[in-house]
Amino acid sequence: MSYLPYAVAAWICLVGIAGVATSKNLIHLAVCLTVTQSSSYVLLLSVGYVMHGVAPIFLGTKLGTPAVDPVVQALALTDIVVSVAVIGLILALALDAHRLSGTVDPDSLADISG
Amino acid sequence: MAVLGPALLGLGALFSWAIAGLPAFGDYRGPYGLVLNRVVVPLRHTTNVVMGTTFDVRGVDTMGEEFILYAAVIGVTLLLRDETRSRQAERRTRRLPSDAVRLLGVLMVGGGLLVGLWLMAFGYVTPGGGFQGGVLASGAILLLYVVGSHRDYRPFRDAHALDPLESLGAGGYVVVGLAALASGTAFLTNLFGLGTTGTLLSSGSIAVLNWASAIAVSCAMLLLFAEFLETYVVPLEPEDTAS
Amino acid sequence: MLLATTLVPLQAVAFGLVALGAPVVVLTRDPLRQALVNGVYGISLVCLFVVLEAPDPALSMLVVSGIGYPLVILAAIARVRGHERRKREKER
Amino acid sequence: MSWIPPLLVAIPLLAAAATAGLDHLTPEPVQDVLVVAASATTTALSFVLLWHAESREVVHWFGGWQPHHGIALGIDFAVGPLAAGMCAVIGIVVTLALLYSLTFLREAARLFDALMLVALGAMCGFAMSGDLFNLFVWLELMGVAAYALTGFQVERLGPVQGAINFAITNSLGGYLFAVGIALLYARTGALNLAQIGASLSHGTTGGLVIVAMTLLLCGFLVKGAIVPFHLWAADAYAVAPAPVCAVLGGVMTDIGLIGVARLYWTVFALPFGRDVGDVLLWLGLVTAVLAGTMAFLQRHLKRMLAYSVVCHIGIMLAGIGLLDSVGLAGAELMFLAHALLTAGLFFVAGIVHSDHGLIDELHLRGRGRGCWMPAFAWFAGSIGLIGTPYVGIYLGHGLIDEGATELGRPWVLALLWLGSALTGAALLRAGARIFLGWGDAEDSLLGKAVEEDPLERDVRRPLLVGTALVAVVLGIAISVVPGLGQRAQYAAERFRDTSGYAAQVLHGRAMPPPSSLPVSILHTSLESVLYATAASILAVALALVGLYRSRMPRVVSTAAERTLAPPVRLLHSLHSGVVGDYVTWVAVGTAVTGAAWALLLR
Repeated sequence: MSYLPYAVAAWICLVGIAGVATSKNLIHLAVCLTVTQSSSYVLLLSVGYVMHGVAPIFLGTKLGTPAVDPVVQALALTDIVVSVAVIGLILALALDAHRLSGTVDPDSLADISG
Repeated sequence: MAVLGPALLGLGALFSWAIAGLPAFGDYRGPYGLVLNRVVVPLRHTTNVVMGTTFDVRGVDTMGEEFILYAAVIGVTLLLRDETRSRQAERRTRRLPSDAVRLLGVLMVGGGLLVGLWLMAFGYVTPGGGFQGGVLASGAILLLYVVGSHRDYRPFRDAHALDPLESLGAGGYVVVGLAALASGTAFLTNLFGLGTTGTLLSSGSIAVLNWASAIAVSCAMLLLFAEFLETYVVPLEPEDTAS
Repeated sequence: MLLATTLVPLQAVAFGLVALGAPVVVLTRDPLRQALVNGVYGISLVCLFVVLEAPDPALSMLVVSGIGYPLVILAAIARVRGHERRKREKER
Repeated sequence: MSWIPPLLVAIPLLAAAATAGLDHLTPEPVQDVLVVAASATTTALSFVLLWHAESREVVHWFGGWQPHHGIALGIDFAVGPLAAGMCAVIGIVVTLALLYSLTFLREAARLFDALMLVALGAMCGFAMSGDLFNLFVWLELMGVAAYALTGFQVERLGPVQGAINFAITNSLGGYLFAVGIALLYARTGALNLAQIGASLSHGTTGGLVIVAMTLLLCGFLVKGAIVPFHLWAADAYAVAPAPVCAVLGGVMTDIGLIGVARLYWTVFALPFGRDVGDVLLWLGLVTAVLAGTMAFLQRHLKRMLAYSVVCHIGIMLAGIGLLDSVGLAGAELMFLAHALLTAGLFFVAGIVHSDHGLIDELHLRGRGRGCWMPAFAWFAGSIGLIGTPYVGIYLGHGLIDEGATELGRPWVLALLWLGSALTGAALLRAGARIFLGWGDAEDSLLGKAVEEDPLERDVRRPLLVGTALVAVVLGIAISVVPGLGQRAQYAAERFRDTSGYAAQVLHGRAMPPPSSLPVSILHTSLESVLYATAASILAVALALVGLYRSRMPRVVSTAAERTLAPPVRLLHSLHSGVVGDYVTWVAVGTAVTGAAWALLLR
């Protein structure tokens, strides 16, 4: 267990990159990009976890009880917002590309636009 | 590309080398998080340390985050402006769903809005906050469009009402920061009375910033959806889902 | 304590689900199906965040993968197909 | 004076919110004034900040969360002369670009202006931030703004496709950066750069830190368009509107290098030594030569300028990679000159494009006869970018030479000057073809013709020409501004003072104020003068060869054809425009760089 979480995060990252590199459809590619990014949340939350710790919300639980790291959770929140923003932009661009060229396949896009 | 495989293998090797150096899972030694867990509640009277971190200790990160969303919405509006123009002409008004569906939808809208507002309101006391609540609320409002007829959705489509509100949210965040600066303290210093821990009247500016971002996020998501959801009927039709 | 001891296997399961989910999402090439699979993957992430004692990220992952992603992705797919249908109609 | 740094971010962002929110509500002129005023104010404030940062580091802790016992709680902006100077240049270029676009882009102007202002705020924040994750936030913010600006002309496929490649590769770089943050945080439990550096300075480093450094620096190198992460740049800059190109190529690409330098000297300087720099130096050299060659092989004006940007970024990275004050100072001065000159050249390209509706060098042959002002701006800018003695980038380049010779690496000079000679040759060739009508009408080496997209605009030409001239003249003058060289060196000294920075940030111990700096033109070594002259001559010669290849004796020309054609075809084919390949190259580059550091540092 002690290193599994990090391995999972690394695995997700590699899988996502492979998906992005081999994708033949910009919508599919955008989703693969979010998968790649999800590795960073998993890694962040894993490194911030404290064994037997509670969530860092001290309503009821009294101060000083061992809790997990709040910082990584704050970072993960920002990261998630970033992913929404980026997927929105890429999908909008994909729609434009489709309107102009009738395809969402990056390869044939490159051929058309030269 | 033949080099992709080797490259990924190389990356994987690097990752595993790094993982070997990480502390074992569950044995986080801080100091950053541990210190915050100890000081944020007494100093800021917010029981949710994560929100205290997001909106106060690392508040400027969140300001950047709001503007990332803001810029993305502007960008999407910019990029889809031709789409929208070309589409004004041939917009099909869709047949209304059955009353049962609409009733269910209305109930869901109500529920969604309620939960969304609750998440916004209690964000700095219990889990939740401006972003989560904002997305949920915007989603709920969108249901109006799905269940209602096309007209219900119009006010959100032509965004003249939403743009200023979104800007108010995003700009408000900056203004709160500037207010602190103007009062001779550091940017985004927590100004207002901290109130009693664990109630809605706690945590000073955190509450204000939370609401600012709630407004910004709700409007941003609505605008984002509005840009994309021009005619969101097509996949519901059988011959498409079949293909 | 009891909670903590029961938590560890739960975490292992959650990590396993996520690790399995990612390649499935990537390998689902049809965007519409992928959108659905991605939703499931998002839910598995939510479960993971919950067992990692991170309710706030779990909530925002929930709303994002339940509302944010699906709406934009499905709308994008819908429009792409709309374009294609209109092209077909023009050809006829 | 610690109240200025947050304003450099707050003013542009607030103005962006105002201008986008008040769209439809306030009249156009008011909006234009608001936008330009906000940008100009930011610039002015950054000069004030520069004035104060000269004497002591200006540190601002957001929310008043001061560090306790060397543990940083909040986020800080720690501004030395270098960071403040960067903000000033960024402000100037963005202001000029906004003025330029007053008439150049009327359609959807409000959204355009808002995004430009967001980019300005993000870049200033990036230059000043002292917190690792905060750097990531500003990086993503400027990226999100830039992707949309690149795809601005949505009625053409080219811009959309360029924006797609730009967005995907840069987002991927950002995610690698995020993973790096998580690794470093797991190790040190800190996000403040000074604190991370302090906690890495004792104890063994090992693989974790090396890999984290690889991911973080490669994240920046993607933004900085360093070979092999550079492939997106040509696609994006070739298609974005001219003012956007000026901002992206002039300052936003170079920002990545500031990130590299900041991370190295705050975090990785203590645990690792020279070897980090050697890898950066080599990356820079390869980039300079390869991009210079690519620039020479372009016929699309903006694509040519894009490669010239990449080439000079490579030279700057080499300067940083020398890891000494002279090299870093050289990189700073090059950044100043290069930003302004590149902006000016992109402005001229935009003028030519809107005059003739053409952007292809060969199509434009002779079209520019008689429009002297743009011609002057173009040639002056090109010469400034070659670095003829005491013109444009010369001073910075000369300092980099000095650093290289001090370190006993004289061969670096030859490669760097070769790069800028190639770039200059390309620019001079294009100028001579367009504005003087010299040269052949066809050239097989330059690849296939660009399909033109005329932009029908009623531009206020004097304004465009004026901004272009201002940018170029400022850029040309950089090398002869009295005292600038010494101040750049002092700024570099301060920037490299890791322990001083940490003491200032974490414990509030101010650095000793500088002894008064001389106000005189810095003189460079004789060999830089020789190299620079040689480079200029070589550039002119190559330009003439490019123009009149057909008139060379047949034997020579055919031999040259036969030898050059295959590598040229290879180069063209590598820059395929397929985003999958670009992503693959990002992965390859990261893996290779990481492997190199792994071998050198462990």
